[in-house]
Amino acid sequence: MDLSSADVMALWITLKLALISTLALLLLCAPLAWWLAHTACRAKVLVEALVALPLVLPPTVMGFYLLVLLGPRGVVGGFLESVGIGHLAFSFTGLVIGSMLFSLPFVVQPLQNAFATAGGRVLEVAATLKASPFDRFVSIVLPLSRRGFLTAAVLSFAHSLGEFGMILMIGGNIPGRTQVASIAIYDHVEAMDYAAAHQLSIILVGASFILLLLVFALNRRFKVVSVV
Amino acid sequence: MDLSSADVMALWITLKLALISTLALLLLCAPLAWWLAHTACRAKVLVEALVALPLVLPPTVMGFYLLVLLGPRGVVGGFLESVGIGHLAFSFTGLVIGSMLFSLPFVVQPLQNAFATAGGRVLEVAATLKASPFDRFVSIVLPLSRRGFLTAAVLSFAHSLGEFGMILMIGGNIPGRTQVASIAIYDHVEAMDYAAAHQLSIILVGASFILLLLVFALNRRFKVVSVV
Amino acid sequence: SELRVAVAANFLGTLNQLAPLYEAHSGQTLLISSGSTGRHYAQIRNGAPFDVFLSADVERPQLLVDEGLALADSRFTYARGVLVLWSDQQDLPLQGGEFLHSESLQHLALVNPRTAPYGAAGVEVMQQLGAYERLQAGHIAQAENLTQAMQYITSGTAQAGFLALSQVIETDGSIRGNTWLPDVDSYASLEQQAVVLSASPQLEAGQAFLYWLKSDQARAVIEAAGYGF
Amino acid sequence: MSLAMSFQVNRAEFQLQVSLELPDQGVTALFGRSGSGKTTLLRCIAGLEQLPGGSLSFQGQVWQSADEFVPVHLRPIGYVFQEASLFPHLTIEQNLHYGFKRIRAAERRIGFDEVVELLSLQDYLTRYPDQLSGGQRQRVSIGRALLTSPRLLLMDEPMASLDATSKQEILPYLERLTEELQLPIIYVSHAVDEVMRLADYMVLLDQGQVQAQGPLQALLTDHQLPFARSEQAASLLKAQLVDTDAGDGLAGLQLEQQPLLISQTHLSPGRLSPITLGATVKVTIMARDVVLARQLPEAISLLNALLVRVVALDTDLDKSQVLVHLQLGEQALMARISKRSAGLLQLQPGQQVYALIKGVAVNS
Amino acid sequence: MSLAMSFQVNRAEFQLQVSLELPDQGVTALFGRSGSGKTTLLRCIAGLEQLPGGSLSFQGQVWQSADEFVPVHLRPIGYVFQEASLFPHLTIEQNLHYGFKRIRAAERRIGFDEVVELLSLQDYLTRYPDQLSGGQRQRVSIGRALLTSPRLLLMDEPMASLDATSKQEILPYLERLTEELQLPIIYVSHAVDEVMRLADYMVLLDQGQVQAQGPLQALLTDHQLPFARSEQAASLLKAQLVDTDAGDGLAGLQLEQQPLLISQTHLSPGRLSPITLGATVKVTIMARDVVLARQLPEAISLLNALLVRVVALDTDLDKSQVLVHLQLGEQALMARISKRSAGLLQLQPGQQVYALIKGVAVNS
Ligand SMILES: Nc1ncnc2c1ncn2[C@@H]1O[C@H](COP(=O)(O)OP(=O)(O)OP(=O)(O)O)[C@@H](O)[C@H]1O
Ligand SMILES: Nc1ncnc2c1ncn2[C@@H]1O[C@H](COP(=O)(O)OP(=O)(O)OP(=O)(O)O)[C@@H](O)[C@H]1O
Ligand code: MOO
Ligand SMILES: [Mg+2]
Ligand SMILES: [Mg+2]
Repeated sequence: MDLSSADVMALWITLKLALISTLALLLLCAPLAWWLAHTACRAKVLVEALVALPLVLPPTVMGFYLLVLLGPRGVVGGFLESVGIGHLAFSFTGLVIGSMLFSLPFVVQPLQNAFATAGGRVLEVAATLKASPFDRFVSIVLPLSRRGFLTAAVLSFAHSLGEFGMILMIGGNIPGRTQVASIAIYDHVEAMDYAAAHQLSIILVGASFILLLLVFALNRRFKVVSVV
Repeated sequence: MDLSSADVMALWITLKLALISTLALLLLCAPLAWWLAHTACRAKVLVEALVALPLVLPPTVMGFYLLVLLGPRGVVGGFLESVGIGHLAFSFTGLVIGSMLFSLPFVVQPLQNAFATAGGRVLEVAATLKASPFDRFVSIVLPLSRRGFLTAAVLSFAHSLGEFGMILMIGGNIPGRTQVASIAIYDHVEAMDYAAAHQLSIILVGASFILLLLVFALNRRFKVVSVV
Repeated sequence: SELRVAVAANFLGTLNQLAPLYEAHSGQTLLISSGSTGRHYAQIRNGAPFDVFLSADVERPQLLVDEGLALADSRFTYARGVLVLWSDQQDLPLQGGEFLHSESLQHLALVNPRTAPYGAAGVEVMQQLGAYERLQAGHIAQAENLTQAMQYITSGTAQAGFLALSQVIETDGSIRGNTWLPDVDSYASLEQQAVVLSASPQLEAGQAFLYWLKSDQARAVIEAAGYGF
Repeated sequence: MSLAMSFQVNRAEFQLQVSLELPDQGVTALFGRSGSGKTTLLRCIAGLEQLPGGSLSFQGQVWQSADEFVPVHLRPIGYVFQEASLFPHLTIEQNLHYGFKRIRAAERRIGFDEVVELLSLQDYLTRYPDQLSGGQRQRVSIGRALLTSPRLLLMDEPMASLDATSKQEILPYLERLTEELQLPIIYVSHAVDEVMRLADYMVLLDQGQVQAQGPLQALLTDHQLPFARSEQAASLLKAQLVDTDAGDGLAGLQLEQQPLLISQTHLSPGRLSPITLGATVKVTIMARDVVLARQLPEAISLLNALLVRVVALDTDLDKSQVLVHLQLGEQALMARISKRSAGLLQLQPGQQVYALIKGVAVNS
Repeated sequence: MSLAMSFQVNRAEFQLQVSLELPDQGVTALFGRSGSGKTTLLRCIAGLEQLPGGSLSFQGQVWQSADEFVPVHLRPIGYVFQEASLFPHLTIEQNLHYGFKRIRAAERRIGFDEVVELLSLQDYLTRYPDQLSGGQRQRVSIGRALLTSPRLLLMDEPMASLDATSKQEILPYLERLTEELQLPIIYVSHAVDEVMRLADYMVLLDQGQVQAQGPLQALLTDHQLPFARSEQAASLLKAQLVDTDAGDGLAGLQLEQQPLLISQTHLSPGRLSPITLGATVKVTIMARDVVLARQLPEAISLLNALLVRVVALDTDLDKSQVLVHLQLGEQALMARISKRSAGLLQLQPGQQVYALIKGVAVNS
């Protein structure tokens, strides 16, 4: 195998992007999902619908709107530029934001479902056993929601690997900076270098498959639990 | 609003595609998810990893491989052609298959999670109350898995609306037949007809938002249940 | 130092051949971002960090110049595309566009004429042959770019399609498959223009690269790749 | 005898190995310490544990054998689980209806309204399970099982969280069901009084093995078994009803040719029709309620005095007590008295003594 | 008296309205029919129902008032839930450890190994909750609550699915805890014998209202309340230990200047140190175990005879029975005898009679 250094770089950026955005999403969405799972607030329905919306538009179009927003002339990008941080388009940070926005529903929904069933009596028991709310979340809710987190992580991670429409738009396909593996494959195909495209595809799919296998196999070793 | 007739047609095809593939996925994946949720078979891990794979490759690349497979020269398409059914590329059926494949993980994983928690004691109780296995599934598992089905349906539906990379490849973007709204919007953006792009985006997003709102609001009216 | 080049997808393969030559010539490496011209245009308007833009058409570079985003005097035609009707099935009667009237034509691959000049050119040719009316009703598979159009054909799903000569020409100059080259005057010129972007911090380097593209060394490569001027 | 079974269950640190033939009528009590395998056995009978090597037939029908296994939902059983396990997504009414509507109308032998009323569930029908108290949930789960009109009822500690009054309302109904519908019940309970009241037959499990089985009467008085040795020791006797109204709210029985007075209210609680004259009545006499005397005392509030013969003295119960096995005609009676009294009375096997029993201590 | 509370809970068809001051030592029994609000009250005390208008203070500390609410996890309580509710994802050992490790070592007054041994959980430590029997799960949940070394223990029918032997092992331990650690317990139970054995104080709930409250002794003999009228009616008396070994495994008590013999094994089951001479002993005498006689019978297996005075006769219990209220020095004793006997004995208020009690019927 003789991967070009650009391809290696692209794989590395892809991995970094998928890991960072998945972790950030899990952290950020857990409180949101918890709120959605337990609130009686009427606005909940609105938020639930909003969360699913990023999926509805074609990625490139979503990417286009994001680009307009995060770029130097956009509301967000312009503001950041004016305070000296710099706009977010064509940067890795911009990629992470785009990727997170796009994977939002894959994380919020499974977590919300898991939290909805992991609550109840056992949480009350834990409180009587001196566990503070945060402690309860960590010691009871998290382990009982393991499958939800797994699903959220797998969907978000895999989607971050494969998605390229939006990333292409706000990242700009800059080798070494924002060119991810999916775009590199696409480029090889465009350049009719099918051999390179197949090779990179196989590496991406193969590595993902092994990673997923490991994750699911590890999950199997945990106790399958249903709250009786 | 003066949508072109092509756009109206595209919206209609999009809706049909999303509905049909979501329904078909829910029906087909329920048994698979059930098996995954309850089997002790070691191959389970393999299947779980495989199910997540369609997400890993860029949609256009996946679409290309699928096109090769389902087209007249492909193994599947060729076989279907030889038995007189005709190959599947550039047909609505092909779109449905592609869309389903691509949304597979969004349906299997939430259902599997729901089934894993909806089983247990209550199913045994139902059996002693004369419910056959199928009856138990319908009267106990389905209602207790409602949230899982909702998530599966919402993610799959929304994703079918927005995805276009794969659909383009295996559908051929034939106006009136396989041209969906997401491709139409993309075309407007590429053609710099931003007004038309905005209009169609707003319609797609607005309609989806209202639909999602309705779905979530309806869901709220059900009893929230955790198996105590 | 690196020169950041945004290039139309159809020219990516050619540019990949040119890059090492230019590096040898100037010591400068090219950082190549390929993609659709429409997308590049949108990105450049929103702050994309490119120095040079090799477009697939005349319109976008002109627009960028008009908007002050590109240097007016840098704009020039670096290549002129050649349209082919192509199939990998040798037995199809492509010559003279005969096959376009055939009842056995199920699907014809074409890039989206609204967004891609090759698509518009293909439509022109079909109209002149009086075949467009019939084909438009469900026989045209629209790809978003030339590569996808070719994939439609190579997968056997579309029997033939309008492509760029650059896609089917071999390195030795021979043409792969079954080809018909419509008269270049029968469709609007497929000029592809390049500009230096005004936001670039290295305007001279950009201009130097575009200047090099006009050199015989570069032109030989571009011509061998199936483009005219 | 036609509930025949043989099961073997192997768990990490527990083996159930049971081979039994149980009567297919009346109530069979399943007794045993926590963890002895009672629930496991019930699950086997219900078909919830599908394990090789087991066999089960009920009234001539094979439910499980080497090559047959009738699935749970096709067995005409009712099962009251140890935890109420109501369907959380259904209202109480829907929970109760769940099994009821899955039975053909022609096969319904137990009416919906009847069950609802008996279990006092009228007020909760529209609620969801999480809006009920523990005891209320348990009542629903009893009702739900009954409403499938089963031909065999399996009950796993069905009354554990019910108060005495609720029990007093439900137990007679169960008694009536066994009798009127010929519905056999296998009943797991830790409450000896419940078992003594309801059961005709008993199986004693210990660490997954059948330690003893037989008619309740025989097991309760068997001094190899823990019952006779416990403070709850009791004798079960059969007597004939000879006088439905002997005055003062009493009824007269004839027990082995000797008169026995019991309270009329104990005679037929919950029964639809009163017991007719001459019928056989089951009488439970707790060993600790029997006082022994060498001669008939006078002016004492002990209504019944039965002349009995001492059979044996069990002295190794406890430092201070003895269990005296007595013969009353053909039947056996036990008295649990202090060692001191036994000494004072100089009790000897073969000796004739009076067994004094408080009228109120007689249970039927 | 320093567990003071006042709560009001409004549910669809149920109101709890309670204002109580309970002792902060010993065992307080919470008694009442299914659905009377026992669990709801315990939840209020634990802080699991956060409702306006309530107030609660324990040993001078305010846990709930108009402007204060100590959250559940900061209250030094232990709560045994009506359903075992173990953490399904933790092993038994981890379940037990859950609360234990959240307590500072210096505050641990109850040891891990001690609890494991007492509840016989050694063999299950590595198992998961779904691999235990119902009774085993309940024992774990008792242990889990104890291991937080609470200063107030709330127990909701903790023994409902335990067999008599297990109960006999656990009850004395609870008794010991209340005494040695000064740990007050609020104990919900339907089992009268458990309550009589454990409780010092009793609250009787009826449809969300306190129907009665007071020392157990007073409530058990109050003929306005259902206890005295039930078959479980019992009197609670205080006596002094005067002879730890009176021969034949008996111990001698002095009850209002009269001798009373009880079995030594009843004297201090489970207590670490035997009761010392002269100590006060709590004695439960069930009304149905008391026989009345006008003169002392001879050659009879009734060990104890107490001279008592008839106070009143309750005749409206039942067609055939009467409850005789007796005075024994300063204390009250009840006898449940047949109407027939009462007539034969011509019992009258003021009359002196002998209350004959079987030695074995005395519980301490
Ligand atoms: N969420 C709820 N909504 C409406 N009513 C409820 C709810 N929870 C409990 N109740 C009612 O409140 C009353 C008191 O319930 P509680 O659980 O306190 O009873 P309990 O005395 O513990 O009974 P048990 O002995 O059966 O456990 C019951 O009548 C019950 O039906
Ligand atoms: N899944 C399991 N894995 C291993 N051991 C188990 C499992 N389920 C039950 N056991 C063990 O099997 C034995 C019998 O359990 P079972 O539930 O039949 O007891 P039981 O007699 O019903 O007790 P209880 O009166 O406490 O309900 C127990 O010792 C228990 O620990
Ligand atoms: O969903 Mo995409 O735009 O085909 O990556
Ligand atoms: Mg059990
Ligand atoms: Mg309760």
